[in-house]
Amino acid sequence: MSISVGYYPGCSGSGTSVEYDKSTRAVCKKLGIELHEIDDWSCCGSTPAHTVNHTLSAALSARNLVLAAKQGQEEVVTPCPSCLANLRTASHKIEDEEYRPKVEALLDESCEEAASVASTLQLIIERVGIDAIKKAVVKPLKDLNVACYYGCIMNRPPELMKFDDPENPMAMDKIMEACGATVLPFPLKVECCGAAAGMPKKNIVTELSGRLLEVADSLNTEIIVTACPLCQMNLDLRQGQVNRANGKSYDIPVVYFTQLLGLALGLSAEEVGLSKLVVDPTPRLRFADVL
Amino acid sequence: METIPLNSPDREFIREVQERSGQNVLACYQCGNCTAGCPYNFAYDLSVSRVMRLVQLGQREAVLKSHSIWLCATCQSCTTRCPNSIDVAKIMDVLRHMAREAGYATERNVKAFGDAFLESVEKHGRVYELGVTATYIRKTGRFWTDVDLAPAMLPKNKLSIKPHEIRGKEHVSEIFKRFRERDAVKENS
Amino acid sequence: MSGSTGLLTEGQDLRIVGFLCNWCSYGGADTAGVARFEQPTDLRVIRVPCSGRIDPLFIARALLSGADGVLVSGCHPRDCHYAEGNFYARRRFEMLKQFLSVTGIDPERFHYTWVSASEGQRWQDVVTSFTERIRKLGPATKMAGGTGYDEECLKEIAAAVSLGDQCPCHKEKA
Amino acid sequence: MRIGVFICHCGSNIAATVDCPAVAEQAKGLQDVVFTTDTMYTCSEPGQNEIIEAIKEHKLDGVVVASCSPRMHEATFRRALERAGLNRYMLEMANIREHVSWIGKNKERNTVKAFELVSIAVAKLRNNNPLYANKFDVTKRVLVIGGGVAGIQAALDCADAGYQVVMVEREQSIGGKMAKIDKTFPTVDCSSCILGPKMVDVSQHENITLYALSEVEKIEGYVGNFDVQVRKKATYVNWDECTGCGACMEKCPSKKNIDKFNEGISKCTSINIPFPQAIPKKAAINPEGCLMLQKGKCGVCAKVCPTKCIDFEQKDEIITEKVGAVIAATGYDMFDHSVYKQYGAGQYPDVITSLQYERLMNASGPTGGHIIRPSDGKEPKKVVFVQCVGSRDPSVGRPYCSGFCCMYTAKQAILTKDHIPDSDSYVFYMDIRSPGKGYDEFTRRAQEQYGVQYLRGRVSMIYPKGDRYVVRGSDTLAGTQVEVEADLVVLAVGAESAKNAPALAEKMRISYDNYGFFMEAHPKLKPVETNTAGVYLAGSCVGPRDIPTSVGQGSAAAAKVMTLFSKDKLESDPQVSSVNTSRCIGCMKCATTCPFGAIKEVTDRAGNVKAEVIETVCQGCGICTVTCPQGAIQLQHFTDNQILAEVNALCQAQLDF
Ligand SMILES: Cc1cc2nc3c(=O)[nH]c(=O)nc-3n(C[C@H](O)[C@H](O)[C@H](O)COP(=O)(O)OP(=O)(O)OC[C@H]3O[C@@H](n4cnc5c(N)ncnc54)[C@H](O)[C@@H]3O)c2cc1C
Ligand SMILES: Cc1cc2nc3c(=O)[nH]c(=O)nc-3n(C[C@H](O)[C@H](O)[C@H](O)COP(=O)(O)OP(=O)(O)OC[C@H]3O[C@@H](n4cnc5c(N)ncnc54)[C@H](O)[C@@H]3O)c2cc1C
Ligand code: SF4
Ligand code: SF4
Ligand code: SF4
Ligand code: SF4
Ligand code: SF4
Ligand code: SF4
Ligand code: SF4
Ligand code: SF4
Repeated sequence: MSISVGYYPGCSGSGTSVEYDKSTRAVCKKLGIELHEIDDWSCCGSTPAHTVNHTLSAALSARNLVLAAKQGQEEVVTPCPSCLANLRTASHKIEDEEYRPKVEALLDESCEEAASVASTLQLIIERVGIDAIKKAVVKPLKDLNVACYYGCIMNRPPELMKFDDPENPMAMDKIMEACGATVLPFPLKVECCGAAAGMPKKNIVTELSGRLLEVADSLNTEIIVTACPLCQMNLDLRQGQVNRANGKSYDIPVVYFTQLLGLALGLSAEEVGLSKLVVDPTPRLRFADVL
Repeated sequence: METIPLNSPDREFIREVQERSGQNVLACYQCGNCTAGCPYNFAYDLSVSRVMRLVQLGQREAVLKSHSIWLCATCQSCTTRCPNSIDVAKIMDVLRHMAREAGYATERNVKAFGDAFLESVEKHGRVYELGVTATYIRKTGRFWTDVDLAPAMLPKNKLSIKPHEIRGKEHVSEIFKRFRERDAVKENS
Repeated sequence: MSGSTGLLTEGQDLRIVGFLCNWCSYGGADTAGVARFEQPTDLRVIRVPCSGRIDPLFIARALLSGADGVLVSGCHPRDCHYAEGNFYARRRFEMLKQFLSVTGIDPERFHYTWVSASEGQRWQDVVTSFTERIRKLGPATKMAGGTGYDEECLKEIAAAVSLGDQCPCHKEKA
Repeated sequence: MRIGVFICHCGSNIAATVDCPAVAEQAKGLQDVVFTTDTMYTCSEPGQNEIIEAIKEHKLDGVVVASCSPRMHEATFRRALERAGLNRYMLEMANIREHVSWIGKNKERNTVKAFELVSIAVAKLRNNNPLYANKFDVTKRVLVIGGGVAGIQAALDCADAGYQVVMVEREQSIGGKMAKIDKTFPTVDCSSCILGPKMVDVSQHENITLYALSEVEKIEGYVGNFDVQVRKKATYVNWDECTGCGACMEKCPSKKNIDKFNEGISKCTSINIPFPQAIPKKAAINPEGCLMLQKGKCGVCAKVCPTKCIDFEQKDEIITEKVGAVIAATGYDMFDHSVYKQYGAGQYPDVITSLQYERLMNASGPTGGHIIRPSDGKEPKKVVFVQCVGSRDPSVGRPYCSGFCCMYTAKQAILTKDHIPDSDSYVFYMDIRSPGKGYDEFTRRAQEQYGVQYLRGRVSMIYPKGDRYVVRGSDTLAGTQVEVEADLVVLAVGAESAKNAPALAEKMRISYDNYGFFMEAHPKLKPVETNTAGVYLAGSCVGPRDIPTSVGQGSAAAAKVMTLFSKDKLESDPQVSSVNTSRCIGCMKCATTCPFGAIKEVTDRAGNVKAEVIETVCQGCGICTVTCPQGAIQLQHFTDNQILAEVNALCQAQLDF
């Protein structure tokens, strides 16, 4: 089986979430997915763009979808839910005959040919499939209690994302199960972590991420599994800040699903960028005999 | 508390919100579900269902100067759970656009962060995180509140020191330029 | 003029025929009357028990006999007094629309809709806008010789349309 | 033909904007019209007498009245014709009030229009024929479908009036939801104390035949003469012999069956009597759980049964019954709340439905009336009620209000305090809907006397935290978000139409709404009648109804049946279709389109297939008439010729130039 798609890493992939990018590429390779990075891609505009103007946001995102199409890719995947939301919205808007000209006016080129977009998570679960993953696992994540945290926009709004259940998504749960992990019923799967409020409004992050850590801890979660660079950063990088603000001392590693999946598929710690994480997961992984 | 005068509700405001968001705000029956699920509610001055109500009542000023519309993170909780399938998050977004256009910036830092981010994109084609931070500090006069993160981040090479310039950065910056021109036209007309 | 009456001295009403089901739309028209919702005077109503009783032949015949427009109204889907008469009606009317142009009649002269007994306001809107539409189209051009249509051809069309229920394309939709 | 035309002034209602004398004058020129006049109030006594006298004096054999809507006075004038010795169907009306004088101010145009309406009426009348009603016998037995409180009431009333009743209940026992609930609002009296005796009456009434665990398979025929097929499902127990002793239940080794009567909060044996007060109190085997029926080994019940009534070979049985009327009282079902994933409904053990909570509170329920948490058996101290779950929520396809959940929630909150005095209750509501007698006082009492904390807002999510549940909602009156940590959450799940209600409606040939609830003939004036003669409705099969309304409707439906049965013969409406056998080619297309199954296939003497209309079943819609390729089947009083005559009268004028 060989799957070939365009790839949009997103800005954080070369910054705060290098390990997500790295592990995503490694896992895809392992699963027979060819990722073709869109040449000269630009920022999707992220949250700031759509909070300023929807057409501007659509144009910034659409540039990449048009580029991808020019480079012969009909479909683009991205690991980042925030990029996904922007690219999806743009793709939706340029399908609308009435809206498209507005985007084209900003972009100064035609958007008629544009790639469609999905998340790498969706690609893996729908096109590779759980059975294939199960077969490919060489190092099962036995005795590892994980909580899967999807973040607020991976599946919402459902009309736009059209993927998994908006209230109780299961894609990562299923992948982790296929990898042999014990998946805890994490009730706050889609609650917001504080997202981009980190810099301007730190108290929001410490409050919201604090709740997530508290509930994860109450379930005796050993590792939190995420699919979103912002979630990961808020929970991992800022875990100390969150702890200080809430008077707690949680010490829960927060990893990307591609990192754990990669390990289960036999990739090395180095290949999935484990060392980039702030809360070190290696003791637990060693204990569980994964490393 | 102030008395809201209902003799002359700002119908133009209601119409504009409806048109720009594509949502029927009159469908809101004030169940409060959006407020109930809003993770940012604790930081809001107006709960999101009250924002909806004030829009229904045509209270432009009260809505556009609220802090809530800046703090909303578009997490989609309200949209996903509204019994009347109103895209509330989109309405919040549209209100923020209208607030910007009308010159409100009740949450200066949020606005500054957004602006810094977009400036960076405009300049380099991609976000340059350190650059955003620097601009943000310059705009707000606030020293990086996240200095405590540096010891964790720097050794892991997570913040790149150099911006990622793309070849097509002109193309990107032109998008911004055209956007501003188009906007200027709109303001004049 | 109106040769038959001689009562009207100035201006001419258009000739718009309405077929209304007894239970819903006729009641709706009554409700509009009771509420004194003013309407153009061009429409004359023929009462039938159910929109399912309206043979496309009646409509074709009216239009070919010089009616400027035909307005049909029944109970809202699912609201039919006879359970499903309006579903039959809808299929037949859709078929009829396709056939009308074959006979040289502008299908715009025919309109069907649903109005319930309580919807007086809606009835007023329906009558007003349909009359407007016919006014724009103008009076129908009279068929040559008064009965310039082939009665046989008409029957064939009507039969095909009435049997819409058995026609395969409708089975699919059902 | 000799036709008389009467133009009504209706005081000034018509005359103000229609020149009535001119219309009358002009009508003289219409074919067959021999007499015309205009009168002040045609429907008044002198007005009617004028018609009668004119009929006699001018030997009229048809009358056109141009006045108000026929929906208003057609019956009046038909009676007047009959008094003058004419057939009532020799009347036509022109609606020159609602359709002319009241909607246009231009007198000239109105006058033309009024005249044209008169000429249409005359054209039709020239094609009218006298029609005569047939008389037919009535079978004075009634079928009641559904044995909830509404059906029980209807059955008892009919039976007490001396009529035979056949009751068909889908479940093993009658009683419906009311048998499951604990106490009833607003009086908080014990549900089974007031329902129990009625259920016993049903079982003991000599006029009532009860088929439980049965469903209606087929209904054919028409008012006064329905043929009904009932499927009696196999119970594997010979009910004639079973004494309800329960010995079998004690010994049955298969104990893991979902207890439907207890809404799944407990388990039961494969052979089971659902509850002690069940009517009929007979055991039945659930074939899915029974070891004997599944694996061929066990048979313990057969061994212990003192009356030897177990019969593993039993099969479904079809029974036919003849009845003259049908009362549908199939009630409602509960909305499937598991679509609310954000409430963890169906996932978290201590987030339960209101009906499950009734079973928990009920002294004869699985916990003996002790309110405990399903997860750990502990007594909850904080109970949160969430209203409008699956009601008033367009996003889950349930925009309507379920009507009784506000009230039962208040009741449950009050009872919670009674059961657990040191508990706190919270109710999340959108509005409190309590319009019945003493109802609002009741919900106020919950708040004022019992201290139930009412919070106005919906709940967005429920999630477990430790061994409690965080309920995050809003209080829109306080204007913000609120959170309660609960031990138990009760969802006031809305009502939806009974399972398969649409299929049953189709069997009865009645309409149902978008949600599967049955449709009344008129929502205000015929609330227990349907569009099909002889079929009546009672209780919450029409829409969510509380017990008092359901009972009231049960009696109302019974009264309608008694009215029907008070006559020995019924008169059919002659405005039905009839087949011209010489034209009919027997294609039976008419029969396939008739929504009422009113057309049957017959063979004539020469052996040719022909259609025949069962006059009593035909409702007079005319769908068949349009379908028939031969024009062979014609709806009387609305034949092709009659309607075409109207069309021609209207259009011919123009062609005359
Ligand atoms: C939790 C809860 C608490 C309530 N508390 C109160 C209260 O305190 N006071 C009050 O006034 N109301 C209360 N109600 C409302 C009450 O349940 C209804 O008003 C009442 O049950 C309606 O009676 P019914 O006979 O119309 O329907 P049901 O009780 O639903 O009875 C219908 C019967 O028809 C049977 N049936 C269905 N389909 C078929 C079929 N196709 N063939 C044969 N049989 C069929 C069913 O099995 C059932 O036995 C409560 C409701 C709930 C959910
Ligand atoms: C403003 C308003 C608007 C409404 N709109 C609606 C609506 O849109 N839809 C709806 O469903 N309901 C509506 N209602 C409610 C509706 O009026 C009642 O449901 C309905 O009238 C009740 O009918 P009734 O026969 O029980 O009582 P009533 O209409 O009150 O009739 C009682 C009759 O008994 C007579 N009477 C009283 N005492 C005696 C006596 N001692 N001896 C002899 N005769 C006596 C009275 O004179 C009267 O004629 C409305 C009510 C109001 C006030
Ligand atoms: S959830 Fe929807 S209906 Fe409810 S208050 Fe919010 S916007 Fe209004
Ligand atoms: S989208 Fe905004 S308003 Fe809606 S729930 Fe999320 S943060 Fe609150
Ligand atoms: S018959 Fe009708 S129009 Fe004439 S007086 Fe009576 S109510 Fe009025
Ligand atoms: S089946 Fe036999 S043992 Fe069981 S209740 Fe009936 S009589 Fe008793
Ligand atoms: S035969 Fe079936 S019902 Fe009887 S005791 Fe055994 S398992 Fe129970
Ligand atoms: S009765 Fe009350 S709880 Fe039930 S749907 Fe209506 S408003 Fe909601
Ligand atoms: S459709 Fe006409 S021809 Fe055919 S069976 Fe019926 S009545 Fe006879
Ligand atoms: S008119 Fe025809 S279609 Fe209608 S009920 Fe009678 S027989 Fe059936």
